[in-house]
Amino acid sequence: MSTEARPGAGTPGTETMTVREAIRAALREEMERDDRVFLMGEDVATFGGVFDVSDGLLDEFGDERIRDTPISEAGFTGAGVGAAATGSRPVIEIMFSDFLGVPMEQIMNQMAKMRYMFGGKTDMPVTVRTTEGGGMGAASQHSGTVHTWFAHFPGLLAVTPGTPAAAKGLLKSAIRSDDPVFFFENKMIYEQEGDVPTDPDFTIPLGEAHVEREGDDVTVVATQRLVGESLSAADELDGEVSVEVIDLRSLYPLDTDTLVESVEKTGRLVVADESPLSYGVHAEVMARINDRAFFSLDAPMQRVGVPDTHIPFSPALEAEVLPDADDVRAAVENVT
Amino acid sequence: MSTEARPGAGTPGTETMTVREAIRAALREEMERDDRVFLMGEDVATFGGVFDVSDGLLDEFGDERIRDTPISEAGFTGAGVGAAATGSRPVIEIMFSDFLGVPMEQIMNQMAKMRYMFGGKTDMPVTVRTTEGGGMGAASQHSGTVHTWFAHFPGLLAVTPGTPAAAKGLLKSAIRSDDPVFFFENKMIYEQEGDVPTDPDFTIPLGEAHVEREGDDVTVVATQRLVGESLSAADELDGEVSVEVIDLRSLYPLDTDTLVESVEKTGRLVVADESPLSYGVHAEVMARINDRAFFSLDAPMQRVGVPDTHIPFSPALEAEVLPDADDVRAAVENVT
Amino acid sequence: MVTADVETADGQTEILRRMLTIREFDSTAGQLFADGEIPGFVHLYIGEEAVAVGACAALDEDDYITSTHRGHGHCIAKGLDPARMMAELYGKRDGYCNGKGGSMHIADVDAGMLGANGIVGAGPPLAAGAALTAQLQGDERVALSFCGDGAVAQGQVHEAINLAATWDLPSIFLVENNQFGEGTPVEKQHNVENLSETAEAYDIPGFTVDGMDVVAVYEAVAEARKRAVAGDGPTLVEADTYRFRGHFEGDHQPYRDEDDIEVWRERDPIEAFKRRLIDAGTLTEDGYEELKSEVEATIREAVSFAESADDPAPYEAYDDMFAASIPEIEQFARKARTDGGESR
Amino acid sequence: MVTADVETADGQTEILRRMLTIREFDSTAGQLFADGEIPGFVHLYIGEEAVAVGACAALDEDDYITSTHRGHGHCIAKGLDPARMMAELYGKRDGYCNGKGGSMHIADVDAGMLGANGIVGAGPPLAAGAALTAQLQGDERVALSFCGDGAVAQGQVHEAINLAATWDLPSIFLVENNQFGEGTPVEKQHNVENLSETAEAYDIPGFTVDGMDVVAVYEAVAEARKRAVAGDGPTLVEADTYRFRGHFEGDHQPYRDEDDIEVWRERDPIEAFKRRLIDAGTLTEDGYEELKSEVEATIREAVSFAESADDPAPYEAYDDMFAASIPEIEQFARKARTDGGESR
Ligand SMILES: Cc1ncc(C[n+]2csc(CCOP(=O)(O)OP(=O)(O)O)c2C)c(N)n1
Ligand SMILES: Cc1ncc(C[n+]2csc(CCOP(=O)(O)OP(=O)(O)O)c2C)c(N)n1
Ligand SMILES: [Mg+2]
Ligand SMILES: [Mg+2]
Repeated sequence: MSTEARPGAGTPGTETMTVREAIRAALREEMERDDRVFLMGEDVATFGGVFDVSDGLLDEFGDERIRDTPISEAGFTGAGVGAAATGSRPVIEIMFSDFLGVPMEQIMNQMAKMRYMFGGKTDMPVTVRTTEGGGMGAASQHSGTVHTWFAHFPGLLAVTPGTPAAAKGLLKSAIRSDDPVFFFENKMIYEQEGDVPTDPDFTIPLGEAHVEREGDDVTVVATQRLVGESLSAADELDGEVSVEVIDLRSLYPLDTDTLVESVEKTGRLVVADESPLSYGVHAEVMARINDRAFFSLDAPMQRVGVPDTHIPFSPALEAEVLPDADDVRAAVENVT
Repeated sequence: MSTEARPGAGTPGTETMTVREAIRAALREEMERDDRVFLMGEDVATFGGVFDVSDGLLDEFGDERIRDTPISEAGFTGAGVGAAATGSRPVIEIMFSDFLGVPMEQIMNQMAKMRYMFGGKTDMPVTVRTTEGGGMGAASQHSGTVHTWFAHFPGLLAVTPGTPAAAKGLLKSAIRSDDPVFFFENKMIYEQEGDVPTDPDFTIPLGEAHVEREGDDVTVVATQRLVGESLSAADELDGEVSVEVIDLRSLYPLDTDTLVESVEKTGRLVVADESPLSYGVHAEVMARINDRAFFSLDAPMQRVGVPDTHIPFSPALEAEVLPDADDVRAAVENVT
Repeated sequence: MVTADVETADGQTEILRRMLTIREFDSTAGQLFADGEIPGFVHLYIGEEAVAVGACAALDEDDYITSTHRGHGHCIAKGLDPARMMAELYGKRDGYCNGKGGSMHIADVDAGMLGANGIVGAGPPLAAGAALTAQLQGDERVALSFCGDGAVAQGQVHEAINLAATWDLPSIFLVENNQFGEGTPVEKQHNVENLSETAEAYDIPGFTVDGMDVVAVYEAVAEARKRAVAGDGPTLVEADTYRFRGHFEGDHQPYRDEDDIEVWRERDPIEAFKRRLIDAGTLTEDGYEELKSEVEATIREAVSFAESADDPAPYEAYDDMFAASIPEIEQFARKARTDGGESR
Repeated sequence: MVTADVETADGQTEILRRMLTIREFDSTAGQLFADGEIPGFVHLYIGEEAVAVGACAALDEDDYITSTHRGHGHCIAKGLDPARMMAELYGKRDGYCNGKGGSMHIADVDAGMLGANGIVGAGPPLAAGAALTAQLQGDERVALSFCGDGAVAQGQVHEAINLAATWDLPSIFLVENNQFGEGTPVEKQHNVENLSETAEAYDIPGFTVDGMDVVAVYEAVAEARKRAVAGDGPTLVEADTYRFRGHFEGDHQPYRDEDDIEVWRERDPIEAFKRRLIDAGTLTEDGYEELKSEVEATIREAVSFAESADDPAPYEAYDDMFAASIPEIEQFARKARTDGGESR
């Protein structure tokens, strides 16, 4: 049990925790379980991470396994790859996903390709944690949502949890995986609470979407912050339209089966994700439905995302480009 | 007229040239036209570029404007951004697109964002040329097709010519543009010949697709090498199926109008692009058709690309994962 | 020509004024942030004023600088208007970036200020590029890049300096060693005693100067500028300094305590320069107080300018993505212009 | 324990054998490439044999190395089997990477060879990571990273050395200065006289040694290894050498002429070491010829092994993307397995 435990709201074997606490609990449990696991990144130790995610872990695990790095994302990400190829199981924190440009070479040509190029002669058990999303006035270089890149690039797995349970279960799976997994944390939902299983063997398989709310008329497939926004939109529409909300959870592999099953029922699809719209996650979800449920579709599929801009600083502008429950609702109304 | 000029095959005001020659001619003409234009990259000068694209330009323009750089893609790409912000018009060569991971930070956070973050207070007239594609046994770190990343990322324009004329016209537009443009050269078509207008004012607008062959039954939207492969497939199918082949040319902005018009006629779409399939260019083209021509579609849209692997070295394996005319043909047959 | 000559009385006053302006601007910004008036992140320059001011005073007005996330000091030192800076911090339309950038992206390209920058280490390559433009155009401009001690660990800083050294670009790399990168002390980021030793890897001159002494910084940069203009390439100047505030406002600073800061407060760069001028008889206590009042008034006006300025309209979010008109963005802009925006 | 002791007769023979094996392997590979037997790119190590062999001889068998695009020499020096290497160059299933990697990606992780690498500068961070594993596990392994003179301009090389220096990682950075990066001479890539001066930026020991002298390289690496194992952190060793062939096979070399090469051919590392052993009475001309014949036979066998090995089946293209089974890929693998593959 995490130190922040509160009894779960009614569900036995769970406790209520925030997304932040869920991530911290996953890190703690996996580090306790396997001493090859370590965390490294900028200010993850003494500072506890700029979003306090790893706060306290330095005291529990010491500075060999909770490591502050120089500001060298390419260097320490590459070191993570080299460490993973030689038997360690690093968790790398990249403070903001916008900084992923710095270590991109190591990610695309080493981390993602090493197993394949070597004909399978190495595992690559590395997890990359990073933060995404706008909403706190952090401006264009600290607010991006770049996960489509990592979903697209061969050789990487990518997950985007929308709830505390998903955050904990997916991070534990990521750390146990022998493949590189990108774990994208939306920074606006760290405080969001939910019930999370306490069993240290609880994990969520990579590649499974989850129906958060059942409905009959429209399927909304959402990620991260937009899972909660979509649930709010569904609540608002309750009585008028019956909305099924799915937390996509994994971008790659993508759980096409669950999506197809839902669209076969509803005949309508909205995809809500904070990526820029063009060439974003939305299009791939739509393409999968086109491939497997084309004849079930009753209307054009809809997408909700950032309209191909960067995230501007001013709150007046930021609110304009960031998708929220109203946008999901408008999209649902568009197809019904 | 370029030094390699041969009279155009029948079309007045054109000459026959290869894609390589077309690119070289565009560079030469734009450097002659505007002395703020310069080319920099690894071994572009003395060596003439590893694919000989800039061969001879050092002698014509001197080593200030045709500049060999140290092996520092982040450094010289960043220098290109700084130079562009201060009145120069750099053309940057990144030898293989797989190396774009090295300067990615400068691309995503500086080149792409500077104009926006600064409230429009600077132009960003920089062109990035790079090579893509498998087919020469260059293995996974020298064969990738990564253009979807740049089509997706806000603030960048991206083009993928499939013919010599498109190569010349688009590169000239890219260099004249005040926005950053990525120019993706498929390395297997450098020797491909075609007729190219000689008029130094000939350009092709960024954001226009081009119907290379008209047809009634199926629309094939293709890029780069797959334009030629799709034309071959269309030839083979002639008599059986009437195939319209479109060279997409620009990934961003995307010429949705031309695509919609075609699909409204044919009711069927195949997208052929050498990107890995999941979250690739294909999905966005399909999404645009879903948005604007959903009710014209008679069958699920099809995609032809690389099946989510890296490009393996062995010719036996490489042929398996690389899409070609046969794959386009199979996809066309799938929907007819 | 230098923008403020440390040898003349006018220059000295100007230098003092700039340092005071930074101090006052940032103290005010810190307060406003605490009050919830300013969104996002704010990184203050308090304690480090001598670095930006000493460096920019020794530059020509036409020279370029690149800055960092901690950019307010560089902006003011380069002559930017505190009112438009403050308006930018407020996210207002009259800010330097029309509200799109905020504290971390204030820029004035025409004034040679190529932007604060949220990416640690991104400035040096940009400065190399500005210097390349100068070299290609054959003019006498120089580009100076500010970066932190932490940034020196970044690969792109290395690449930029190597490029500049190899091409003899008219450039200056100024490392502001304020002893920390966020909460990590410089010794945990580097193995060298002085970061100026880095210069050895490029065979360029490298100096460590007292970054609490505005004259020392000025002189080092003036020398470096001479070399740059003469075609002798870049210089690396490390300025030893200290930040008196947290990394960003709101930082609870588990990595140091008050006593550590106190030691450096005693070397306050403004106090030191004021003392020096008073001792030399160039400044009186009264003169100083007057200057301080002027500066306070300037910043008060900056705040009222910022407060009363307009927020940008939602549809302005779609401006400035590209020089060209792009249909993908135009469709949203059109909609926002007609329906007033916010929900699409 | 060193893998070949330069002080003993056996060790000397082994060192000579490895250098000859590299020479013969690469001469043969060059010929086979010209004959169209080998696809893709081939970068030969001819002329530089003393660097890889001297370095790897001084390492323990369990130590790690990372390599470059010019990796054949490193592989052979680290004890890899020329037959499986050649099979990999041919793209055959029995190659080290089952035909997936080719010349630029030969690896044998179990043998501590963490891969040739097509990305200039990518090896040093990987070596830092292998050294980090060794440090965390408290064993006595060391990681040595080979990289070229050109690679020293890459940011990630800087980041890796800085990281290793700051964390005292048991690592060695060996810069093979063969005077060129592709067609660009080292002076156009760097401003320093010797690349070992780079070490100053990290306050680690840096040496330039004669890379045509296998003993000099051996001794420098043996010293560096001692420091690494003692917890004293990394060493930078620059080995001055020269490549006798083009950058890659097919390079028409507009950037130099035969005379330039001739000067260095006179310092042929194999000739030099042979001379030394003969002069010391440890080797006879006959003994040398015998060794050479053995090596030639080894490479002839390697070629026949490669020629007669099987091509991978098309469906094998879908193996090894992930440890887990991924539906996106499985669907294609299934299809290729049933229809024999190639056209999907
Ligand atoms: C590439 C990148 N990595 C990490 C960060 C997060 N970050 C912002 S400021 C900072 C510390 C910078 O230290 P230094 O360069 O010494 O500048 P200082 O804050 O001390 O002025 C870090 C790690 C960033 N903005 N960009
Ligand atoms: C990141 C990256 N940039 C460019 C290249 C293209 N390239 C391959 S080898 C080479 C020259 C490398 O020079 P050096 O490091 O001295 O090694 P050498 O070839 O001399 O052994 C270049 C530029 C590459 N493979 N990777
Ligand atoms: Mg600092
Ligand atoms: Mg070299």
